[in-house]
Amino acid sequence: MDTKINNHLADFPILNQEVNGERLVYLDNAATAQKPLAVTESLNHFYQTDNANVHRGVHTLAERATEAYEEARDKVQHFINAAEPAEVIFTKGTTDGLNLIASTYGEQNIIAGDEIVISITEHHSNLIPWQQLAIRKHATLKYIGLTEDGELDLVDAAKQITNHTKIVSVAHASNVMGTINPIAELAQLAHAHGAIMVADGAQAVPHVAVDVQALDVDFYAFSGHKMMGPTGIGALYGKRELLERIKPYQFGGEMIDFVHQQDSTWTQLPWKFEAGTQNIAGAIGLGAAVDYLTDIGMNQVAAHEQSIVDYLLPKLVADEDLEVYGPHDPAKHTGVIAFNLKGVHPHDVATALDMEGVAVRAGHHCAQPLMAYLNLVATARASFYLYNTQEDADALLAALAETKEFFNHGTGEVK
Amino acid sequence: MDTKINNHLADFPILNQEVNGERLVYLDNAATAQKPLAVTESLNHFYQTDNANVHRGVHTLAERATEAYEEARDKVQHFINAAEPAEVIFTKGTTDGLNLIASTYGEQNIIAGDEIVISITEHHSNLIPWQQLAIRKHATLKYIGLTEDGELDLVDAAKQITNHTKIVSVAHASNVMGTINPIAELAQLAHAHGAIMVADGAQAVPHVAVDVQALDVDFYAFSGHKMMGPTGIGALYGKRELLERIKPYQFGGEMIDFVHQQDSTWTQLPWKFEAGTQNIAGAIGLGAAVDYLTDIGMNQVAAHEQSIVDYLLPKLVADEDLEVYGPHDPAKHTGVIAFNLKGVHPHDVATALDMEGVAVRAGHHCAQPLMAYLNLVATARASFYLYNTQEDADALLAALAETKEFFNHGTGEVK
Amino acid sequence: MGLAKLNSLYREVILDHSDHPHHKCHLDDVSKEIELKNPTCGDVINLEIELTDDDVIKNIGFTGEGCTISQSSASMMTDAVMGKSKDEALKMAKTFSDMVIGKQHPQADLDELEDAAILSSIMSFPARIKCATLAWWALQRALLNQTGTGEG
Amino acid sequence: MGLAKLNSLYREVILDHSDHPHHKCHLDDVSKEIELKNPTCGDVINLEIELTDDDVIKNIGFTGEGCTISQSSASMMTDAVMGKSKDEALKMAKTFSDMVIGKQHPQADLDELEDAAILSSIMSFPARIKCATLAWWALQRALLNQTGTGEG
Ligand SMILES: Cc1ncc(COP(=O)(O)O)c(C=O)c1O
Ligand SMILES: Cc1ncc(COP(=O)(O)O)c(C=O)c1O
Repeated sequence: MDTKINNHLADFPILNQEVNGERLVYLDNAATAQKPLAVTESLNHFYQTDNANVHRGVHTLAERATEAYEEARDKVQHFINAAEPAEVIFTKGTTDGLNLIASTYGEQNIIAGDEIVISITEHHSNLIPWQQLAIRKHATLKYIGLTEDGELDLVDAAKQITNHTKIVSVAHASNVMGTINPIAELAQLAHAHGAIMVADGAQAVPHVAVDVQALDVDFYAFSGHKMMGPTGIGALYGKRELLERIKPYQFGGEMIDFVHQQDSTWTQLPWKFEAGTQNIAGAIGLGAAVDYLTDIGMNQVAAHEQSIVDYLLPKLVADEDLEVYGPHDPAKHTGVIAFNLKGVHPHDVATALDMEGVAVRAGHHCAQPLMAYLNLVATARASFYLYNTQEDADALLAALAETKEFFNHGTGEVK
Repeated sequence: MDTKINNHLADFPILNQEVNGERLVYLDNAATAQKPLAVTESLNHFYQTDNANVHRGVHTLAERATEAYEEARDKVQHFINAAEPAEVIFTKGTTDGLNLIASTYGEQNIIAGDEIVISITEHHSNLIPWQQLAIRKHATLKYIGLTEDGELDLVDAAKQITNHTKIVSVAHASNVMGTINPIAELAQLAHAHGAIMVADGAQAVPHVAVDVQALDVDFYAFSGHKMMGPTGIGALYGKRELLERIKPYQFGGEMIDFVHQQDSTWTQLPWKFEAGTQNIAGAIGLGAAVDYLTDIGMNQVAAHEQSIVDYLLPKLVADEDLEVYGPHDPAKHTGVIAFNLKGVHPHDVATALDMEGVAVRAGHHCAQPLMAYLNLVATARASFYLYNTQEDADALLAALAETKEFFNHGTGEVK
Repeated sequence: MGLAKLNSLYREVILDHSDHPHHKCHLDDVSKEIELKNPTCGDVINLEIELTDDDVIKNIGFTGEGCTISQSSASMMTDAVMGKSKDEALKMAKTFSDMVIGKQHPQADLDELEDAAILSSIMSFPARIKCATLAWWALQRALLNQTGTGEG
Repeated sequence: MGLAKLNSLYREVILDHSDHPHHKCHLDDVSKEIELKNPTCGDVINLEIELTDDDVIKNIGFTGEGCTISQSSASMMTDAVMGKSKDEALKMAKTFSDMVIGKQHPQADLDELEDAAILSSIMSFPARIKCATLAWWALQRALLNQTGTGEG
């Protein structure tokens, strides 16, 4: 474990608590991340010194709030290397961003007979918007499958993506399989067939350096709360040329130029897509999270998580009582590890681990079609972030051993 | 001024600052309200002790977060007297809520030839969603006009609302005219003609006791940030029977029961309308704001604001250099006061007041059709809340006098 | 050691029911039948009920898969309602639903639930309450001729 | 007294231009014309330009309404660009846009702007920058044959 990262533990007071009498070991980061003091302090600072509504105000607080809000946009722009701030739209989160694209670009461009291609690993948020769009438009929703290894099957992708394909939308990182998907290759495939490439970056932006221009994606959505920002904020990247062409998603204050009784005109990017009062403090908090991550360095963050995976994954894979999903090669695996303890339902596993202070998730992880594809009902999932340590991995291993003991070999009172 | 309210000033550290060397007098509450410490502390508490994603989690933090989130919903339910928590949907704000209704109920129910009736005072957020819906559906958007006094004209309303009318949507309180609209009467009119009644509560919920069942509205939208809650959170009330009937607005995690590759089913209310990770901390902060307001009592809040209006409005009306919009009778006027200083552009007025520490808004207040109707380009607007005092009103009067002096009678160097 | 606390939830009788569930079978004569899924965790229960002419539960069986809690709850439920009238069974379902969220009931009502009463311990594990209620929900909906929905 | 600070923005020359704007008129011969609105505040400017055959601004006039800053800026702009070539005028518009957001320019460029250079004081009033730039935007868009949009 590198000391630089461990020095950051003090920034997360929430981790310094006991649950059920045990040290909290928070391994549910794929669901949401904890927030460093820098983020909560940025919220406090905003609310206690600058709070005002943005853009239309002439007074000092409004000017300060506007500046802070637009500065947050610039930070996000640089973090994902968008060409300009106007290509960054603040949203409520990944789900909001993906729905925005499906309801605007999708609604305007998909016609009967068109194909939309996603992967079988998609989170419901990058699945149902396309599925419902396909139903509305009598288009076809197609799925890219997986290799034996649990990785996205590029050979299948090349089959599924055809000249009828208008939209390809795939997660940059899977929230179940622990894989990073080859978005740049998919984008090339999509573009070669005249389709646009959308990426769901919910599980990628918090953990690896993302460069939307290098990936050559047309749209890219992600959430603030998974990257240590506040809840209720996220961002949607879109290429200017596409954003210019699509119609607004919501209508209201701030997104207009002129409103007449029977018609209106829309203002310029990015505000055309930001109707009504936005999550101003949330955006500023997201900016603080970006600063925090940038300060550490995304390569450092990724390396730290990799070091935990390198340590933990082989131990989990070696345990015959465990089924571990996704690639078994640590080099191909992110800090999201789905598994099952044979003979014990994942909900029981999660409850047992919680008794040991270890917080993991159990369920279908909003990926029911993937569960069906893998012939599973549910799995447990441990997911790591920069504040997790090797001790946390050890705590998981120890708690799993106890859980096995409890359910399989008796508790002193059963079986 | 009642001391109970003034005792609360200490809860708003932001007000204890100087801008441009003068005491900050924040009179831009119709744009957004300041947050008491109880609200920022509830955010800090959540992020530093309970932060987790809600609903699907088995572990302790997830349980605590879920409980806090749903408790916030209960608080909002009681605050507006909804029949049950399932009728309260968390949104990003008023604009989000109104767009939701227009895009679901509106999209499903409006057909060519139908009428949608709004008022000429509507904020763009309660105007453009209906206008664009009408354009899409070849329906007719009709406007209820004002009386001489600046109040909503109920006689005209009775003319505009006909048997072709399917939706009536009007602000409960105007963000320009300083009027409370007769929503219960309009709802009766609407229902008598088989239309539904939607109310935009953005300017009402923060300032007066609202009872959605007594008003008999079908939908009611409002924002957290204008009632001292965080940004990025709001609520939409809907009658269960209607909410059951309408399709989801966004698709993604949490709002489903079963997802298959080619189709999905939706979960029950209210979660059917809450796709993806919501603004969890925002909802909890809104709950804290509700507690804060409930603690003081909405009647007390309204009475306090009324006392300021009673004091200030006659003085403004009496000033021949000022044009004051909306009713001149203080009993009919809320704490939102739009005015112009004759011969000086409102932007210049706002800049001048800001130099005196007095924060007001200047512009069209997201109500361009109202401006056109009143034959105005823009106005200044002072808006009061529970932490404002008579001293603040005096500060506005003094700063206005100075502004007049500066622009009209020379500054020592001009004219 | 944290797991000791698990004993408060996973009592012997609960683990026993889940390891050796009672009435986990299909019936020959089925008057009421329902499939109910808990969308949160994917658990599914198929419930079959044979009623007499005067609406007494003559036989009951369940199939499906799920966690320890949902399996043992289904097992205990079938034990408890066997031979009860429809109205009695509905009342028991109500008692159970109330019990697990901490609402008070007369001891006599709880006694009716037999082994199932032990699941009152689920109260301390709010995230698991749905696992415990799935079978009782299925019973209620089947008896009232409602269809299966996601709500487990 | 806070208003004293207003003198840093509303200098004599600015108030003078807004009270007695120069070139606030319609032209007989119009080569380029544009109507531009600032949607934020509702200000509107109509700009008419008469160009010679070799693209020199022979005459220029504006009408419309707005705040002190936008009116005086328009007045000062028309003064400054009268008699300038199209390219010179476009360069001045660029200088002005840069100046008000604090970007450095050689003194010679600023001198070109004449009275308009005084509006560099607008930098301290970020919310008013749009008021100052509206006229220069209109000039630029008109000379480049762009249509009026909301961006003021
Ligand atoms: C009457 C009215 N309706 C709607 C809104 C829009 O609210 P929000 O910007 O919070 O969505 C506002 C606030 O500006 C308002 O005053
Ligand atoms: C891969 C993936 N996509 C989308 C989402 C949805 O993100 P949010 O709930 O923040 O909208 C998630 C988070 O659960 C995710 O893991």
